[in-house]
Amino acid sequence: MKVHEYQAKEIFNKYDIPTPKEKMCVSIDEVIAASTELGLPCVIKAQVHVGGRGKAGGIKIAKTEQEVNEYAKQILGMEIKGLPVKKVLVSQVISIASEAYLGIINDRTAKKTVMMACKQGGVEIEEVARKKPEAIFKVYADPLVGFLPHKARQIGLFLYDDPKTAFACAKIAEKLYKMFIELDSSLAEINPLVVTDSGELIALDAKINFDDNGLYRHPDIELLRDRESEDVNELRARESDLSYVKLDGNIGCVVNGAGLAMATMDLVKHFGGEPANFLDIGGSSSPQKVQNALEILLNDKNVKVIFFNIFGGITRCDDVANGILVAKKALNIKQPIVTRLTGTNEDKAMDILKEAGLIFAQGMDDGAKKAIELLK
Amino acid sequence: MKVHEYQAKEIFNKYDIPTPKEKMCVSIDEVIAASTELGLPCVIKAQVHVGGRGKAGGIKIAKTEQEVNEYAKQILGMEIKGLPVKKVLVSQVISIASEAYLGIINDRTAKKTVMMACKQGGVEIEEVARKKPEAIFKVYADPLVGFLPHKARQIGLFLYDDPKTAFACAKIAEKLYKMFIELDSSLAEINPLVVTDSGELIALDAKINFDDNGLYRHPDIELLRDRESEDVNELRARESDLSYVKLDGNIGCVVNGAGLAMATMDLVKHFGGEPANFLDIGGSSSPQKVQNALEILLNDKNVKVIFFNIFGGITRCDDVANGILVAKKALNIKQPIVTRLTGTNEDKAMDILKEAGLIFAQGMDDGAKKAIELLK
Amino acid sequence: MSILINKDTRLVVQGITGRDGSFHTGQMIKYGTKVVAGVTPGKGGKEVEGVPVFNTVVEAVKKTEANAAVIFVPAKFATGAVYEAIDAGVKLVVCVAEGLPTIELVKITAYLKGKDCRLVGPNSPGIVSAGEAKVGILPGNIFKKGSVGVISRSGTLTYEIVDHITKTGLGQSTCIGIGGDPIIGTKFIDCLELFAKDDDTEAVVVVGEIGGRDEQDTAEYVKKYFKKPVFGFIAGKTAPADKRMGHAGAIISGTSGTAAEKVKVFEACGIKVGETPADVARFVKDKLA
Amino acid sequence: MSILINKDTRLVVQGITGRDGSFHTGQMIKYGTKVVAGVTPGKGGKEVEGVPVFNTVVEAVKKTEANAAVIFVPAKFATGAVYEAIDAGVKLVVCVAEGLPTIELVKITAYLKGKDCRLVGPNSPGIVSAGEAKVGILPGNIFKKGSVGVISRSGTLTYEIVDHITKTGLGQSTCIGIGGDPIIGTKFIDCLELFAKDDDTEAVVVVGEIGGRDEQDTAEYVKKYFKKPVFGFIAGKTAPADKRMGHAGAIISGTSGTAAEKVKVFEACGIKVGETPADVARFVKDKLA
Repeated sequence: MKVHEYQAKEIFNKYDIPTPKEKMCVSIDEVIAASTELGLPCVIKAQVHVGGRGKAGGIKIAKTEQEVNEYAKQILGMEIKGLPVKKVLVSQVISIASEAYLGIINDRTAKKTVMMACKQGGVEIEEVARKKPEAIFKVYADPLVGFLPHKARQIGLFLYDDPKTAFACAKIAEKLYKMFIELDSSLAEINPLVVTDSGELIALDAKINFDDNGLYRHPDIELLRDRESEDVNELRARESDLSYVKLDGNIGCVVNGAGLAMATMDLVKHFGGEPANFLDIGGSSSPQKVQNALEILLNDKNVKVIFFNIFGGITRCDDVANGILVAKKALNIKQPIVTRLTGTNEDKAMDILKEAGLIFAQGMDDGAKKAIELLK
Repeated sequence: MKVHEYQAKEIFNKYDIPTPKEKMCVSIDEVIAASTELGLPCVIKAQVHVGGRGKAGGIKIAKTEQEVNEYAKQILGMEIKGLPVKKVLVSQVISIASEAYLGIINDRTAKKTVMMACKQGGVEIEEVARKKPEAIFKVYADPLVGFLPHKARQIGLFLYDDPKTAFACAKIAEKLYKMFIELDSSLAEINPLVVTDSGELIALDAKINFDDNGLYRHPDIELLRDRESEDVNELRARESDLSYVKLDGNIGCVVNGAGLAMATMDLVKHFGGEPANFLDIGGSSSPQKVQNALEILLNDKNVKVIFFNIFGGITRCDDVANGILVAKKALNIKQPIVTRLTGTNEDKAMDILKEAGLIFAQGMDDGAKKAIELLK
Repeated sequence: MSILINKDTRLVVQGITGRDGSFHTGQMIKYGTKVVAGVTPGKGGKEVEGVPVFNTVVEAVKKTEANAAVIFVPAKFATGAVYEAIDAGVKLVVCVAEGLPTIELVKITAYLKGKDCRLVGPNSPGIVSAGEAKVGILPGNIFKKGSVGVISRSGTLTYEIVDHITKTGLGQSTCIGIGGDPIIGTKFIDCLELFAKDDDTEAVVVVGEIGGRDEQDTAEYVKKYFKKPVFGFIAGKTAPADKRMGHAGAIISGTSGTAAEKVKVFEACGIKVGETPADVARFVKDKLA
Repeated sequence: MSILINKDTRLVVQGITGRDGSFHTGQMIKYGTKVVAGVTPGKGGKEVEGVPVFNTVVEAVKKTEANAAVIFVPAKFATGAVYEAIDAGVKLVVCVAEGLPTIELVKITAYLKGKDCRLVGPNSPGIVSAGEAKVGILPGNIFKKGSVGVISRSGTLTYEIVDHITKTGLGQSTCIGIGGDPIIGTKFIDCLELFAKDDDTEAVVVVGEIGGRDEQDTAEYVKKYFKKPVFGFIAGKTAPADKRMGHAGAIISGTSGTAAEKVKVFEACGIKVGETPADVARFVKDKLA
């Protein structure tokens, strides 16, 4: 789960990590008031859950009242990669002496929590990791003892020659780790971490993502979810215990299991079609779940054909078949449905569906091909 | 550091471990008011930092108002092992179906935190450990993962056959561990842990001691110290960074180092004398520290001879000598002083002391013997 | 032969009285697995599918000499169940349960260090040693005793590929669903090390997906150390960046972890990658025929 | 020969710029110890007694090949200093610092498991291998190269006994102050295991005190496994129950941990116990003469 920059900064502040003076605003009037309070020049930053907002014109420095007005109007209401900007963060301008990167994740390969530091700030860390890995200093934490002070000092001394700044940075690194662990974070990042002209360390930008599997322990974090800024169908899917990601094609895919769902999309593409989505209906699917899945799928007006690819294990094919029957009627589905149902209770499923006017496939290759054929 | 039962129970309650309804009282009037509120019969328990208060008459059950009055008067103001009772705990009477023991310490041998359970409650656990070790069920915690739920369940199932009670006990065991760790406890004990007639688990008595080395992390715990109920000299010693324990003899011992201080007491005894105290002036001793030590020592009116046994390492003998000189004058010390000073700067010390009218010893055997001789 | 589990595996099912636990206990017994005990705290003394239920895994192990555990408990209790199995001394823990916070896997990994115990999963569909035993939820009927080892981060995609292999006339030695979480107990390479020593396994199919760089590490390992033929499949070629595709581990961050990169490294290390599940089965068949 | 430290020990002093750290650095160098580095965060680049100071132990070890560390830092930072030394890869950490919370020792113990590193202390006066090297605060002048090993929970009491031994004309191989805390890194038995293999050590003196049951365990170990003569001293015969006698570990709880019981077990296991420090030295002299 992602939260906005302004929310991340509130969390960072709770952990005593310094950030610039800022105000989150939802209207032009609020932006003007904030800029008056914080003083000019000020920075206006779009709050959206996608990267690259700077390039998209979502970050502007306003030097005059007029510019404040102008940029606020521009940014509030713009769309970045399809997501409307409903909130902006107005921030004091910091005079920067140097910029660095400080971030923390759980390393999948080492199976440990790792803190990463880089002397360049504002970089895309994955990009650096790929092109110039030696520029990243990594320190692993041990879960028994946490992120020890001497490791934090090593981070600080890597980034800064001056011991005072280095140890101030070490304190921030310790707090960042504490926050990361206590909140079941999956990524916490200060990018850039800046030294101001007056020698203070400050998190100019702050990012924190949360491990979805850990959210049940943090109901307060769950409350931060900005439902308005999420794709409505992905939101509904999650609420129905489904996993859905929209794509740009026209063949709607309904699959049980994430790996098979991906493979199904790939197969559609392989045979020349365009998948409209990733949709995993999960393990033990009830007819109701199938119906919810179809409802979400059909909110995408691009979907011209529906392709069911079910390999029954825990999932019972007859449950899926019943779901299709009910949904087809209830939702008045006009699009052709190609079904490939194999595994647990596949015979029962065929009995249920034989009069339903569906197209049956033998195997997923056949199903994908038939779905593509129907579009011609 | 020890706290009173009523303080321990407040801490237990913070960790959601159930205790009986109780009131701490410092006067007879308060006891009467408390007994009215809690109902009769009620238990009146002396709050002192020594064991065996039951045997000493410090715990009484009052069945009538008259008895409340009578027992309150009796217990408030009595002395138990030399300590005056200034506080009592008035408690509702619990109808007990069964009693058990639950305790937790850091095991010195295993170097791990260990939870101990025993089906008999109200026992002296060290006594059971010695006489019937198989009656104690021990479960070790791992510091990486804490006291895991399944270990807590094992404890519960050892104590109780009924799963409901067993798992309620497991919850208490988990809380007890959490409290123990978070507060740097050195002993946390529920003795007895009782099942009431209505099937509830309740900590009838609660005890928690704290690791002195951990107190710096818990200023709130330090505030619980009942200075009134501590020996005034031990208290003053601690404040002067000295370590003092009063004994019943008449030879006052001033030593650097805990082991040597004990060995000095033992030696005095070995040669037929009676040590008046344990007193460790510690490593780097200043003249002031020596003076503080002598002040504390002389508050004990039994002290007839003073025996300095110093093996200088970090401790400089000349520092000690200067302290003796100043103190002798300032405190107008009449008692003879036997000094054995060896090690760092012993020659300088001898120069300082040669005119001071002290008795010099060659080695600690000689010193102890001379001190004893002076009493004859 | 086979790896990880066989006819002698003595299984304890944690969460045996739950809906999934009891159903799959029946399925595992049907496949021939020696399910010797079940555990649900508070349900000790009962029976499920003829299997005795205990309150603790320690007790179950003591009474039945179970040497492997499979976990079917809700996410909230799954971490605790893993530790309980480890502490009880079983040699293999298969965690079918999903939804464990990643940081708990960091801790479990540290806890396992130096202990003679292997964790498979979490979020694992289980393991099947064809004709010997099955632990978990994989459907038994698609397997056939044979010489192909299968390792997969996925569930149903594994069925698909296994099914294709079986339909070519080949069979499987052992198939392991290692789980789709970012941090898992047993990785591709761990399984390959075991397959290397298993005489019955003549070829291995590695079913990967987007996210992380396990496939890359695996490919390099295969190139350096693994002597038997390996075939690959990578799911998620059409997956967009920065979106979690169901599995917690299936997410492309930045430029790393894409299917394209994984396929490239597989091919560079001599692992032939199938475009479709059917392809993979055909490649194996061609090689072993 | 000797145990734990010798002429080749390359020592880093943590907290070298502090009052105690700098003073004892001088003393250790004077004794002949190879003090190769000091560490105080933020003081990197300075020198103390001619020894270069670094900001981190890792850096100190990298630059000077130090293989042992001694810790002179305030209690609040001592736990962190221990971990820093362990992580830097030294083989021996002598923690002279005192006041570490007991639970931190539980954690440190777990952390050391499986690592090639030994902790002595906390609250240790240090180690002297007579004529070779000294690490810590023991006064060097009382030692003489010889064949008696000394292990003690105490500080100054150790000096007293060592002094007596030296005055009999004998000398010491290595003397270890293991520290007076309830949980310590290296115990009597650990030292005995090393003395067993040290040809230069002909007899060992064990200086115990009230509290815990390490002396009892040690006595049983000596009886079963240790071939060289062992002599004992137990401090605290006159100590009252339930009172902490200075050392955090020196407290008699209930009936266990009394000096009387320890003396009894020592004697029962063939360890002759001196009534006075002078006695112990005499016993050793009589045996080795």
